[in-house]
Amino acid sequence: MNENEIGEFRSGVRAWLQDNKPAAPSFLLPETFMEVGTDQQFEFLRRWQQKVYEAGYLGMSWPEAYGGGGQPQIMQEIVNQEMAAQRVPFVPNTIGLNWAGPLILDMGTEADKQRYIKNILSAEDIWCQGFSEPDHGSDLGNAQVRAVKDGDEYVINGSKIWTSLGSYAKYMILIARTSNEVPNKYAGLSFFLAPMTAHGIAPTPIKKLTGEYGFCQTYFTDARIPADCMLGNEGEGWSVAMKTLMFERGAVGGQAGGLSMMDLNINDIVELARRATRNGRPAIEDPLTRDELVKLVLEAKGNAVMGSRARIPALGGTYPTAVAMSGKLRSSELKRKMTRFAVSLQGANGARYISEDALDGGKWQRSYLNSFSGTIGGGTTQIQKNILGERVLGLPKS
Amino acid sequence: MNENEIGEFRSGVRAWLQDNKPAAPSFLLPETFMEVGTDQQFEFLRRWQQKVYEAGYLGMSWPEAYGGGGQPQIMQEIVNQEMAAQRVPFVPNTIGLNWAGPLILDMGTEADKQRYIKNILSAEDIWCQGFSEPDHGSDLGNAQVRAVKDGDEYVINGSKIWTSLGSYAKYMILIARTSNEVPNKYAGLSFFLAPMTAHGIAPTPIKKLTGEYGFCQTYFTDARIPADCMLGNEGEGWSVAMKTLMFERGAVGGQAGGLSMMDLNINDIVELARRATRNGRPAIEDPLTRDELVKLVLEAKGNAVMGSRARIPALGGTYPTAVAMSGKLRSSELKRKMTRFAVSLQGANGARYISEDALDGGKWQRSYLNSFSGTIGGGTTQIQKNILGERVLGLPKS
Amino acid sequence: MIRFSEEQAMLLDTAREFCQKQSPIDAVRQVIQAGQPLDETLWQTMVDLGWLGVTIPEIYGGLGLDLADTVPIFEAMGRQLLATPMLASTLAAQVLITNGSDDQKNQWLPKIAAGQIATVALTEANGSWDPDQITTHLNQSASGEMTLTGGKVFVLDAGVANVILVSALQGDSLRWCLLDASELPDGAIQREVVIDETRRSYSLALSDIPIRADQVLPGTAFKKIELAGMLLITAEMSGGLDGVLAVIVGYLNTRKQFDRFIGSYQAMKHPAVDILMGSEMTRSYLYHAATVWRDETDDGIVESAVRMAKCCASEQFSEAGDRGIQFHGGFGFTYECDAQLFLRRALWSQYQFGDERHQRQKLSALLF
Amino acid sequence: MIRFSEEQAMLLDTAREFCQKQSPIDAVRQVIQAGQPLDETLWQTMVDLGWLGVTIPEIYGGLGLDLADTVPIFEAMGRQLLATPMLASTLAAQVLITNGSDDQKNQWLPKIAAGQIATVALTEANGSWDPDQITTHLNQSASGEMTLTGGKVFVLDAGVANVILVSALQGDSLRWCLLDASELPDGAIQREVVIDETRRSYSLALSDIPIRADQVLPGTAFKKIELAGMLLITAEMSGGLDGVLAVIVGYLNTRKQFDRFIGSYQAMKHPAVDILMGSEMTRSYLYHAATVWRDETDDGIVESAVRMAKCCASEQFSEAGDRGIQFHGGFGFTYECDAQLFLRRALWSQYQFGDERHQRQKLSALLF
Repeated sequence: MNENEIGEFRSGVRAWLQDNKPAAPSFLLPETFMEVGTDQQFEFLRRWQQKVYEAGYLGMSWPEAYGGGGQPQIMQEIVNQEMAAQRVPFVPNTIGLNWAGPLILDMGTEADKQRYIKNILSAEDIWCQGFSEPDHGSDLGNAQVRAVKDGDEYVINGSKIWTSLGSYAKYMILIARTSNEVPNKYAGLSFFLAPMTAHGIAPTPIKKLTGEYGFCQTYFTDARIPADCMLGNEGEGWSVAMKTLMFERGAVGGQAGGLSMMDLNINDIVELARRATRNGRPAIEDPLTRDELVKLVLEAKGNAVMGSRARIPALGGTYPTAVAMSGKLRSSELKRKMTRFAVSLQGANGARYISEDALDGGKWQRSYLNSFSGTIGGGTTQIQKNILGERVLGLPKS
Repeated sequence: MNENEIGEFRSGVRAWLQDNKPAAPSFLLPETFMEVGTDQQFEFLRRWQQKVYEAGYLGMSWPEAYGGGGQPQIMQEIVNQEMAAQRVPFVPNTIGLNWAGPLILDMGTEADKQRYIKNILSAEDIWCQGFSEPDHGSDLGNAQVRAVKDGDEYVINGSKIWTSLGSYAKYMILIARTSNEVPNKYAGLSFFLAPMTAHGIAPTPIKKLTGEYGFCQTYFTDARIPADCMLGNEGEGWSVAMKTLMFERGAVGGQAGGLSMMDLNINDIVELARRATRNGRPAIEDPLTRDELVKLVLEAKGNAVMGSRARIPALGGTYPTAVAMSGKLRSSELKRKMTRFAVSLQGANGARYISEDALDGGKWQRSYLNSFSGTIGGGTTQIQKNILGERVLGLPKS
Repeated sequence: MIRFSEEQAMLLDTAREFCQKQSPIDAVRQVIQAGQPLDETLWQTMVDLGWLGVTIPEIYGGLGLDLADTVPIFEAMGRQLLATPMLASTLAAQVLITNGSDDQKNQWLPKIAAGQIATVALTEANGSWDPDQITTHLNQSASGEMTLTGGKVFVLDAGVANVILVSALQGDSLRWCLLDASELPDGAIQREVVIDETRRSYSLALSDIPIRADQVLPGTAFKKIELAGMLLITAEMSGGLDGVLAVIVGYLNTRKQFDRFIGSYQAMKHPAVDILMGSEMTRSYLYHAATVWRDETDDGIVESAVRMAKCCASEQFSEAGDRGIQFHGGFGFTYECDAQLFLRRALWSQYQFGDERHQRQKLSALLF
Repeated sequence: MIRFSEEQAMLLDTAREFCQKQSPIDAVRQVIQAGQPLDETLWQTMVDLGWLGVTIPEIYGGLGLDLADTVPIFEAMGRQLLATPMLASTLAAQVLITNGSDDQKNQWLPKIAAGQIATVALTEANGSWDPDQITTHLNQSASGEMTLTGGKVFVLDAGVANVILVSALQGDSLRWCLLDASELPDGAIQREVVIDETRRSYSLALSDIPIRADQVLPGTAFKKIELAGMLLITAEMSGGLDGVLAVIVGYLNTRKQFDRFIGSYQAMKHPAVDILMGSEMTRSYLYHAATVWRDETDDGIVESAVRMAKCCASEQFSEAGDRGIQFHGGFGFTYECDAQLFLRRALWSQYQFGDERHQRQKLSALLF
């Protein structure tokens, strides 16, 4: 596409979004797919995804044969940019669009592609992820859910935790242990595209500290799934999962596009500081609040410039992996600080919670409580610091 | 003494101090006996101690027979209070006055008392302390300096570190290992009143990060000291040392009195904030500096009220030892923060160092660097936190 | 200097025992789930203990002690997350004691001591409780009839209160208006959603409410009431800090990771010590403020002491709650983890009568 | 956005190699002990490398690059604690380049590129360098003769400088006065004691110094020079942070306590990671500021970027130096421990052109 075509396309997208962006509902929307806690929220977001897909703005670079757009990737990127700029809601089938879909397109059979891809895009089939387990946190290699082959089925037992959208999902990407008779724990794992409808699979919602639901613990009790649900061969589960994680990080590309969360950036906080009042006066006029705001801007801007510098190999410095490996730590801690500060900007009204009376419906209080999913999930901040100390600075293990 | 007598005595002390307090010298005085780094500083302080002693204001409650005043302890306390209030210099023979002296009075022989006590008071004989060793930090029980009996002498080998006033001292209170053939490491230790004049004892000044001297490493090379220097019996060194440490903490009483350091309190910092300028304007007028000052006042005041509450058993709470056991941690970290902040109050002039051009002669910069002796010596802040976590909160060992 | 009276020591022991028994953490969760505006049985027990009358003069049926003497009770309640109308009633009684006429005292103080519920309405929708930011006005018509118009938020336990003391401006002068709850129009009192689920908080819509002269009190004690609120909430927070620390220490001593108790890791142990220090300091500031409240006549010194305590408590309790969630890992992210109860309590308390930044700003002017 | 030119990349490599070779830590200590105002051999080598002419236009014998292109050189020097008059000369050259007349440039820039030492005198005894706080005045007598009176402090390398550019007020207008050092009276220049022992800092007493018209420059570039100073000192600090982190990591990996390397304790490991993050952020802000300096025309954006970098560096470097001492335990308290060299450097740098509080205050006005 040339500059003109791009510009024209962008204008079209922008106009469509302006016309079709859904009005803010009467209830508070979740900010990520992990936070979808009510049918009302889910249906709202599913309808939005359908609408976006029907307009041709999702899976634009995926093959037409399976329901994609067959267009250049850059068009999807433009759509994503415009969606972010206009802060439209996210599309909820995140696991399908960003993890399962790219994986199936990459290594699924023709039948898999025919069966799954279009319905991922249209949000007809919601997908969830079964990686973490209650007793092993994020230690994926140590997964203990068992899958025992019995004829042309696998029998699954055990439980997975933090299954987002578990109650709505039709399929799960599942890591399970198919063998213990192998040289190392990784070789015993296999990867499945498991139907959640199978008898014996029970996703049970977990109530979060926010008071909402949004995750499940999924119990498997002699659940039987067809053997051809397996993706890759038996024992290849670890490497398939690693590929999935690469898709998650966007390192490989191939995602269907669309937003997967409502971005929170420092400008939102600055803007909030102008709107919110502390003891009756605009928060931003209080010198000490202002200074806290400056500190947060410095941290946010600092993260941004770190990302920018990391893209210049000549400026790698003594610890060239430091920036990339600390990204999750820095962004999750910043989010916790920003949302916590956002509550403080409201003075006495900071004590409110999700309700009409609260500023922005109580979004900030909820965001602060939800922010711990970032500082805890995927390896806590404390574990991240161990990893950085050991793998980047070369310090001995704790 | 009745109220009137006390009042009269206090007035007399106050008047004497006003008349006799030495004028500030042209050089910067040290703030504790551990910081005495030059002959000039030492002589100035020794003369001050002599003067105080000759006026009858030191060792007031020690027996007259050995050079003390034979007076009630309360008189010494009044003197100490007035000295602190008028911020007169400290008396440098701290180890003699607060550790060795009380110990000798408590368990020394008549000959010991005759020989040592008066000269401790008059600063004729300076004392130092030989507890810490280079490789064992403050782990006193693990002391490795050897004392082997040979006739009526002990032969000492090894080295001690952080010997304050080592180059000026005539005597050292010394912990050394007299036996390895004992059931536990503590039983192998003995306690000596060692003459520093013995051949083979070489105190070597250590240059501190401040650029000054003020500590020695003391080397013992086949140094022979008379066997009757031992205080207590062979193998009782640990318990004698523990008694010494109790004197240090003032738990037992019996110290000769006088100041052992120039106290730094938060009011000094507030006062400095009024005098010092940042970029040409009084530091205290800058809102952010003011707020930092408020934070420090809160921490200092918080330490004070903690001490006050700890004296009320009914308010002990869930962790009744927490306040007492954290005193060193809190006060040393506060001192580090206060002195560091004091430097920042001076803006560009914060970059100066000991010299006439610097505010207060560069005292604050030097104090900040010296403050690490508190956060490192006697168990670092990090070790203190381990101890508090394990002994107060009951957490498992690290 | 901290002084601790025998009355306080006695109250501390009784209150600790009572609250531990009445409000184990399961009971707190049950209370939240039940959603009742008042646990009447519990309330009657507290009334029977005489707690509602501690600060009420003896001639009105109370014990005639100082407000500072109730600090141990509030601390014990805070330790167990026990939220009852005692905070509201005690503050309202203070208003009557300091600004009420003899008639008003006669009419209400004995009832409050006997368990009728009273509350104060200070904060306005913009989050301010400062007299110079108030938009609730006591208006007088040409014929001399008075009406009260405006609105209040964060009125504790208004849903079960018999009497509500509302701060309002009459011209430039601050007044308290004493409203009999039964005379308010339907719908004037609405439950609010606050982050601390143990609290019963209400908004109050005031539209031309007729006010008789005998319902008006001078507002001269306003600052004293503001400080009293800070003192009592700080007492609750001090207890809460002790409570959340117990939750944290309990977890660090039982949960294992990589075959070690997580409390053995310095990344947990040292912050736990920091929380301990924060808790010890808060408690010390609290009893210092209580001492000064009772013994000191210089208003500036009292204000400083109370603000320091509120400042310290706000910062330390909210930080302890935050760390409490984090240190529980995945479990900390669930509603089931008790740390969230304390974090929510901490956040509510932090923003009542000003958080640590607010207090530091005020202290800056008071200190130098 | 950060852009990094090939010139910068080349300079970075050369400078790192040069500084590592010229200034191992032992050499730094020798320089301190020797107390010489200048290491002439080293200086000549740097001149030969062309470093003094990097920013000087080609027509005056330099390379004509942007000031931002010298950032890698200053970073490399900071890494090795190499203090030479290059900072002073580079800043002085900037004054001449931006405010000098053709004659003044012709006279001095080629000499500076060739190694004659120049410096700037900005700060006054009260610690201010702000034009509105300056008390050094350029006075004009009735007969039109001009004299300069006042005093400056923290004038780097004045003891070996050939030319000194002094900021002064003529009436209300800011000027630079160009002083030939050889024409100053004896004793006008006095060495100062500063906490960073690698620095050669001087005071300048100015009492009725006669000034010719051709010694006066307009002071319009003052803010640009202030920011240039911040940028170059930030570059040194960024290098210094890398240096002190290396000292810390080295110790944590070799020192044992209770039979474990102390780096295995989270109380050491996690703060070391914090220092790493501070170092990475400082370096990123530095090159961001350098990019903006070169590419951006909006003065406000340039000022923000430079102040952010100086703010971050001041806070992180001084904290890293402080922790560096602490983590060395008893050894950290000795002069022998290299951490003190970095802490002293950090303190000096922190207070030049404003510490983090100063910068945050300025940024507050720039950002919102």
